[in-house]
Amino acid sequence: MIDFFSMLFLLAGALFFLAGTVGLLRFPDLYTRLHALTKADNVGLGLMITGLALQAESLSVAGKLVLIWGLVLLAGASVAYLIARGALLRGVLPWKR
Amino acid sequence: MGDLLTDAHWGVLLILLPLFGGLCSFLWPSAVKFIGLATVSAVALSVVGLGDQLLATGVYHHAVGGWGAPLGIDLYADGLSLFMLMVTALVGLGVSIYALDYFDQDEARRFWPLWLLLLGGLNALFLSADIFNLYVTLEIVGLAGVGLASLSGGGAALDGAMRYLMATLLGSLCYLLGVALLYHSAGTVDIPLLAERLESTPPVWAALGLICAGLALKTALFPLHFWLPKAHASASAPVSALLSALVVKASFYIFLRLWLEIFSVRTEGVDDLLGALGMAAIIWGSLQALQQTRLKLMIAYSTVSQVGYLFLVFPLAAIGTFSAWSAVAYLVLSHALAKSAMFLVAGNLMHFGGHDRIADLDRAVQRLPITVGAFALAGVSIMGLPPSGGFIGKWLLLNEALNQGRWDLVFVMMIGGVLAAAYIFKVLGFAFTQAPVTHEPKGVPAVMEWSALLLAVAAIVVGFLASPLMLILGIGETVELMGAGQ
Amino acid sequence: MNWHAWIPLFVVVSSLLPGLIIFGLPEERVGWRTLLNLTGAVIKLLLVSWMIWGVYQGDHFETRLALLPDLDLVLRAGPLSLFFVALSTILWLVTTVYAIGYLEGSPNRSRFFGFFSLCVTATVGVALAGNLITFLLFYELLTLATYPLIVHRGTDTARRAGQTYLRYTIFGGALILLGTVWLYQLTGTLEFTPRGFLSQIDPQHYPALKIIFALLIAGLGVKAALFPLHGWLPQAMVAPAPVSALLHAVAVVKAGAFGIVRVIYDVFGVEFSADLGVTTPLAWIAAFTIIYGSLRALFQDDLKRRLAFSTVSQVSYIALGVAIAGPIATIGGVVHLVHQGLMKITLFFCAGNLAETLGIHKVSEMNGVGRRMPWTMAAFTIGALGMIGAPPVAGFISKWYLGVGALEAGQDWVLLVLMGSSLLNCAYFLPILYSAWFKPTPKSWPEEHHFGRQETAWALLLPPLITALMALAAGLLTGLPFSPLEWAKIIAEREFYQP
Amino acid sequence: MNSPMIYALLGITLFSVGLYGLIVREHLLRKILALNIMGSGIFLMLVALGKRSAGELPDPVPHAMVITGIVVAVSATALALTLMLKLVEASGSAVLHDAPKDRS
Amino acid sequence: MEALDFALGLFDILLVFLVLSLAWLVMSSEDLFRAIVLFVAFGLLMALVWVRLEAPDIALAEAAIGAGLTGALMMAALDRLSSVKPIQKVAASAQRKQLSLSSKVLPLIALVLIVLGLGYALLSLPEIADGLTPNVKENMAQSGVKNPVTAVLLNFRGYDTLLEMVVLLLALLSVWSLGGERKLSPRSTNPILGSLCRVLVPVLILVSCYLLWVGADAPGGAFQAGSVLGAAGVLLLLSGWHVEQKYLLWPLRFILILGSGVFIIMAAVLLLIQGGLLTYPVAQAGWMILLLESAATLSIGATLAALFLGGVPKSRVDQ
Repeated sequence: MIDFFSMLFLLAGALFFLAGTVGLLRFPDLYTRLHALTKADNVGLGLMITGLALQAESLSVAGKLVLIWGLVLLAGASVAYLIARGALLRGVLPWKR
Repeated sequence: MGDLLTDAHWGVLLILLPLFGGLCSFLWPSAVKFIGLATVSAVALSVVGLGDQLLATGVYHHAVGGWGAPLGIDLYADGLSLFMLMVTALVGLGVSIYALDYFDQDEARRFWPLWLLLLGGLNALFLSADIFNLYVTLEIVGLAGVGLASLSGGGAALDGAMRYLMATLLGSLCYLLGVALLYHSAGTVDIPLLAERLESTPPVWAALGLICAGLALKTALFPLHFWLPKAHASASAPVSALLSALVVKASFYIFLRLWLEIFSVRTEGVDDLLGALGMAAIIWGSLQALQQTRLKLMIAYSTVSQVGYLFLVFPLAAIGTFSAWSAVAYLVLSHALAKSAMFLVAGNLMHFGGHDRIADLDRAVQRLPITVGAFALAGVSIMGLPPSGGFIGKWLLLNEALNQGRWDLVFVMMIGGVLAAAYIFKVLGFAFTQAPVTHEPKGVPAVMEWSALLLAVAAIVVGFLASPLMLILGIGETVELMGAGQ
Repeated sequence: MNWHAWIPLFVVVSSLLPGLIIFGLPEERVGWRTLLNLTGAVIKLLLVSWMIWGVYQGDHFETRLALLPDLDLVLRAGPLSLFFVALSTILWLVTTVYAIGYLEGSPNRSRFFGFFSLCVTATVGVALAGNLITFLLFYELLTLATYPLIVHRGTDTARRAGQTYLRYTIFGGALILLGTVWLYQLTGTLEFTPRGFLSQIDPQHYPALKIIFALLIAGLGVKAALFPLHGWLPQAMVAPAPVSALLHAVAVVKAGAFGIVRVIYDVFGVEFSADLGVTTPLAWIAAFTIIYGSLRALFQDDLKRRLAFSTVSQVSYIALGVAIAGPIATIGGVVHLVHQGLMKITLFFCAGNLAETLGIHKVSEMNGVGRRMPWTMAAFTIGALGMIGAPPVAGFISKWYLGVGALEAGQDWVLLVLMGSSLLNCAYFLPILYSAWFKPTPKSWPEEHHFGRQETAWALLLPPLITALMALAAGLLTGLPFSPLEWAKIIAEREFYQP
Repeated sequence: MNSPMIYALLGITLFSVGLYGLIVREHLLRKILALNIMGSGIFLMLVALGKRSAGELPDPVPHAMVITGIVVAVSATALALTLMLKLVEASGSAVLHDAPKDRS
Repeated sequence: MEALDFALGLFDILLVFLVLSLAWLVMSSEDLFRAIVLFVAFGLLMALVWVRLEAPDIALAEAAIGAGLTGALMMAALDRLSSVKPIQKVAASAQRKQLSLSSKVLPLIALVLIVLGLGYALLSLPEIADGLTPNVKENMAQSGVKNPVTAVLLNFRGYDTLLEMVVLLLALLSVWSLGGERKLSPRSTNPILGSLCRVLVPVLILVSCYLLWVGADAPGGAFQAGSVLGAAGVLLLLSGWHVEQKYLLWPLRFILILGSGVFIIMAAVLLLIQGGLLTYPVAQAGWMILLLESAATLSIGATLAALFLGGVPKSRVDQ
C-alpha cells in the first residue's frame, strides 16, 4: 500500500519535473522560464519528498527530507526573485506576443 | 644529554617548526622578521641535530600516528634526505638574512609567512616516504612558490607567476594521476613497500610516464622549461633565489628518490631519454642565457641548463656507482648555493642601479666589489671550475661518463662548461666598463652584499668538503645499494 | 708537528693571505698595502729559500689535503717546482715594487694588488702542484685571477681583450680537464712521478694516450701561446705594464710552458712520450711558433706588441727543448724558463718606463731615448741582447744548450731554427737599440713627466736594473751552486740518469 | 566491464579532455576550468578503482585522498583566479602572450 | 534484482555520457559565463557520480566545494574580470588565432592517444584488489571514530590533513598578498537577499555543526562542515554583512590559523607525550579528533569565505 503511494507520488513528481524542463526549453524569455522552472521544481520536489518520506526508516529521516524541501523552496523562491530582479535592472524586457 | 639529543625527533621538528613559525608570523605581522629569522635558525640547528643523529644511528624512521606503512604515513631520512635538508637550511638561512634588509615592512609581512610555510613544505617533502604525502607537500611548495613569485606585483611578475602556477598545477596533477595508478597497482603509497610490490605492468609504466612528465615539468627539464625563465626572472631577488635554488630541486629530489627506490630496475630507454633531454637542456639553456640582455633572465636560463646536468645522471646510473649519485647530489648542492647567490647579486645590482641590463652594469666592480665578487665566485661554481662544489660534481660526473664510454655526455658537459663561462664572463666584463649613460646609484645595505657573498663562498668551500659530504650521503646506503644493485 | 708537511702550503698562503686582506683595504691605505705586499713577498722568499736548501739536501716537502675520497690535493717541492717557484717569488717581489711605483695615484689599486697577489698564488700553486688535478686547480685559478688584471682599466678595448683571453683560456682549461679526467679514468692516478707514470700501461690504450697528450698540450699551449693558440697574447697588452711583465715573464705564459714540461716529464715521461711519437710534432709546432712569432714581431710598431710576439717566439724554446727529448736540450729548455723570464720582464719594465715617463708607446718614437733615459735603456739593451742570444747574457746559455742538445739528439734541423730565430731577433731588436742610442733626440716627447733629478721614479727604475743584472749574472756566473743552469742540470739528471 | 571500471575510464577521459582544454584554450579562466576538470577526472579514477575490493565497502583510503585533493584544488583555483584578475589589471589581457623567443 | 542492476547500468552509462559531454562543453563553449554554469552543473553531476560510487563523503564535499564554492569563485572572478576590461574582444581574437589545424588537431590526437594508453593501463589492472580496506577495518577500533573515511583523514593519514590545512592557508596567504585590501561590499538594498540570509545562515551553521558531529560515525566531517560554513560566509559577504575593522585583524587571523595551529600543537603535544607525531592515545582519540575537526571546520569556513572575497578584508565605512 505504502509502496503504491510512494510510487504514485514519485511519478507525479517526475511528471512535474518533466513539465518544468519542457517549459525551460520551450518558453520564450527569461521570466517565463524562471516561472516554469521554480513552480514545477518546487511542486515536483515536494511530491518526490513525500514519496520518499513514505519509505523512510525513521521519523528523523523523514524530517530531514522535509527540511531539504523547505530549504529548496526558500532558496528557489529567493533566487528566482533575485535573478528576475537582476534581469529587470539590466534592462531585459519581458516577452510580449 | 647526549641521549636526549640523539633521541629527539629532529625530523618531526624540522616540519613542525617552520609551519608553526609561519602561522605565528601571520598572526603577529609586526614581528615577522624576528619570528622568521628565529625559525630559520632553529631549523638549521635541527638539521645539525638530525645529522648528528643519523651519523650515530643510521637512518631515521618515524611512523606517523604510530600506524606505520601501508596504513599510515612514514617519515624517513637517510643520507640523501639529510643532504637536501642541509642544502635547504643553508640556502634558506642565507636568503633569510638577505631578506631582512631587502623587503620593506609591507612586503616583509607578506614574504615571511609564505617563506616559512614553504620551508616547512620543503622539509616535509624531503622527509616523506609516502608518494601521496609527497603530492600534498608538492602542492605546499608549489602554491607557496607562486605566492612568493607574485610578491613584487608588477605585470611581469604576475605573468611569470601565472605561468609558474599553470605549470606547477599541471605537474602536480600528472604526478597525482601517477600516484593513483601506483596505489591501485600495489595497494600502498609507501615507497619501500611499492619497491617490493611493483611489477612491470602497463599501469606501472603509465604511472612512470605520468610521474616523470609531471616532475620534469616542475623541475623545468627541457623542453618543459618554458615557464621557468619568466617566473624566476621577474620575481623579487630572494624569491628567485629560493625558487631556483630549492623549489626546482624539490621536485628533482622526488624524481631521484622514486627513481632510486622504485623505478630504476624497470626502466630501459627512459633513462636514455632523460639523459638526452638533459643534454639538450644544457646546450639550449646555455645558448639562451648567452643571448639574454637582462641579468636575471640570463641567470634563469642558466638554471635551465644546470638542471640539465642533473638529468645526465640517469643514463649513467643504470650501471652507475655511488659516485654518479654523489655527483648529482653535489651538483644540486653547489648549484643551489651558487644560483641563490647569483640571484641575490642580481637583486643588489637592481637595487643599486634600478635595472639589470647587462651592458649597463657601469663599473659595478668598483662600486659594489663584494657583490660582483659574489657573482664571480658563484660563477666559478656554475662554470665548474676548480676549486668549487660545481667542479667536484662535474668531475665525478665526467669520470663516470668516461668510465662508461659515454662520450656524448662528456662532450656536452665540456661544451656546457665553456658556454657557462661565456655568459658569466660577459657579465663580469661589463661590470668593469663604464655605461654610456651613468645614473645616480643607490647604496646597497651591507647585509645584502655580505649574505650574497657568503652563499657564493659556501659554493666554493663545499669543493673542499667532498669527503665528509659523501659520508653523509652514504647514510642509509640507499644510494650505494642502488649503485651496486644493478 | 712536521713542518715539512706544511711549508708548501705556507708558500702558497704567504701571497694568498695578503691578497685577501688587500681586497678589504680602503683605497687610501697605501702604507698598509705596501707593507702587506712586501711582507708577503719576503716571507715567501724566505720559505722558498728554506725549501731550496732542504731539497738540495734531499729533504721532502709535501702537503696533502683530501679533495675527494680517492684524490688528494698535493703540493710538493721538487727540483723542477722549486725552479719555477724561485723565479716567480723573486720576480713577484721585483714586480710589486715596480707596480707600486707604476700605479701611484691611479684608481682601484686595492683591487689590482689583490688580484696581483692571487695571480702569484696561482703561479706558485701551479709550480708546486704534485698531481695533475692540483695543477689544474691552480691553473684555472690563474685564469680567473689574471682576468681582472687584463680588464683593469675598464675600457671597452680592455673588456674585449679580456673576452678574447677568456675565450682561449677557458677553452684550453676545458681541454685539460677532459684530458685529466680521461687519464684518471685510464690509470686511476694523477700523481706527478719522475719519468712519468704511464710506461706500464697496456699498449691498447696508446691511441687514447696520444689524444690525451694532444688535449693536455693544446690546453697548456693556449697559455704558453703556441701557434695557433697565441691569439690572445698581443691583445692582452692593453693591461698595465706590470701586468704584462708578470703575464709574460712569470705567470700565465710560463705556467703554460711549465705545464708542458710537467706533462712530458712527470706524467708521460720523456722516453715514453718519445716512444709514443708525440714529441716530434710538438717540436715542429714549437719550432714553427719560434719563427712565426719572430716574423710577426718584426712588423710591429707598437713596442709592447713587438715584445708580445717576441714572447710567443721565445717561450716556445722551452717547449722545443723539452720536445727534443735529450738531456742537454732539456737543460737548455728548462733553464730558458728562468732566463727568458728575467730578460723579458726587464724589457717590459723598460717599455713601461718609457710609456710612463715620456708617453712613448711606439718603436718609431724611440729616437734618441737613450740619452734621455740612459739607465732604462741600458737595462733594455741587456735584455734585448739576451733575447738575441749574445753572450754573456743568459739567453746565450739557453740557446747554446739547445743547439748542442739538438745535435746530440740527432735533430740537426733545430739548429737552423735557432739560427733563423736569432737572426730575426737581431732584426727586430737591433734597430730599436740603434735608434734609441744613436738617432737624434726629438724636441719634445709625446707626454713627458718629470721625477726630480732622476730620469724616472726610483720604484720604476730599480726593478729593471735589478732584473737586467740578474740576467747578466745568470749568464756569467753559471758555475755557482745555485745558478739556474746548475739547477736545470739537477732536473735533467733526475729525468734522465737517476735510477 | 563493471560500472566502477566505466567510471574509472570516464576519469581518465575527463583528465585528457581537461588537458586538451588546458593546452588549446588560451583564456586563463578556461585554463583554470580545465585544471579543475582534470582534477575531477583523477579523483574519479582514484575512487572508482577503489571499488574493486572484495568486501562490501569500498576502500576508504582513496576517499580520504580525494577529499584532501578537493580542498587542494579549491585552494589552487582561488589563488589562480586572484592571480588572473591581478594579471588582467596589470596587462589588460587574460591570455598569456608568448614572445616568440621564449617559445621552445 | 536483475532489472534493478540493468536500470542502474543504464543510469551509469547515461551519467557517464552526461558528465563527459558537460566537460567537453565547458571546454568548447565560446561564452565564459556559459562555461562556468556548465561547470557547476558538471560538479553537481559529479556529486551524483560519487553517490553511485558509494562515496557519500566525497559527494558532500564535491557538492559543497567542487560545484558550489568553486562555481561561486569563478562567477565572482568573471564578474570582476568584465569590470576590469571588455574581455570578450580578447577572447574572440584568441579564438581566431587557434583555428589553425596543427594547434587544434594535434592535441586532439594526443588526447585520444592518452585516453587509449591510460585506458589500456587501467584495463590491465587486476579485477579485484582490496587496497587498504583490510588494514583500515582491522584498525578501526583503535581509531576513535566509526566513519572509516574520517578515520583515514584524521587518524591514519592525519598528517596529510595537517599539511592540507597548510595548503589552504597558503592559498589564502597568497591571495591576500596578491589581492591587497578589499572592502566588504555595501549592504544590499535587496530585501529578499537580506531575509534569505537571515533564514539561511543559521540553518547553514546548524547543518555545519551537524555534519561535523555526525562525521565521526557517518558521512560528513570537518571538510564538509567547513565548506557549508564557508557557503554561509559567502552568502553573508554577498548580502553586505558588516564586520567592524577590529574583528578583521587579529580575531579573523586567529580563526584562519586555528585549524592548522591546533593541528600542529596537537601534533607537538602528542609527540612529547606519546613519542609519535599525531599518535593519539586510543581512549582519547575520539575527542581529540573532534577537537581537531572543530578547529578545522572554523578555519576552513573562514578561509573559504575569505578566498571568495579575494583580498585582505577591510571594513567599509558606511555606518
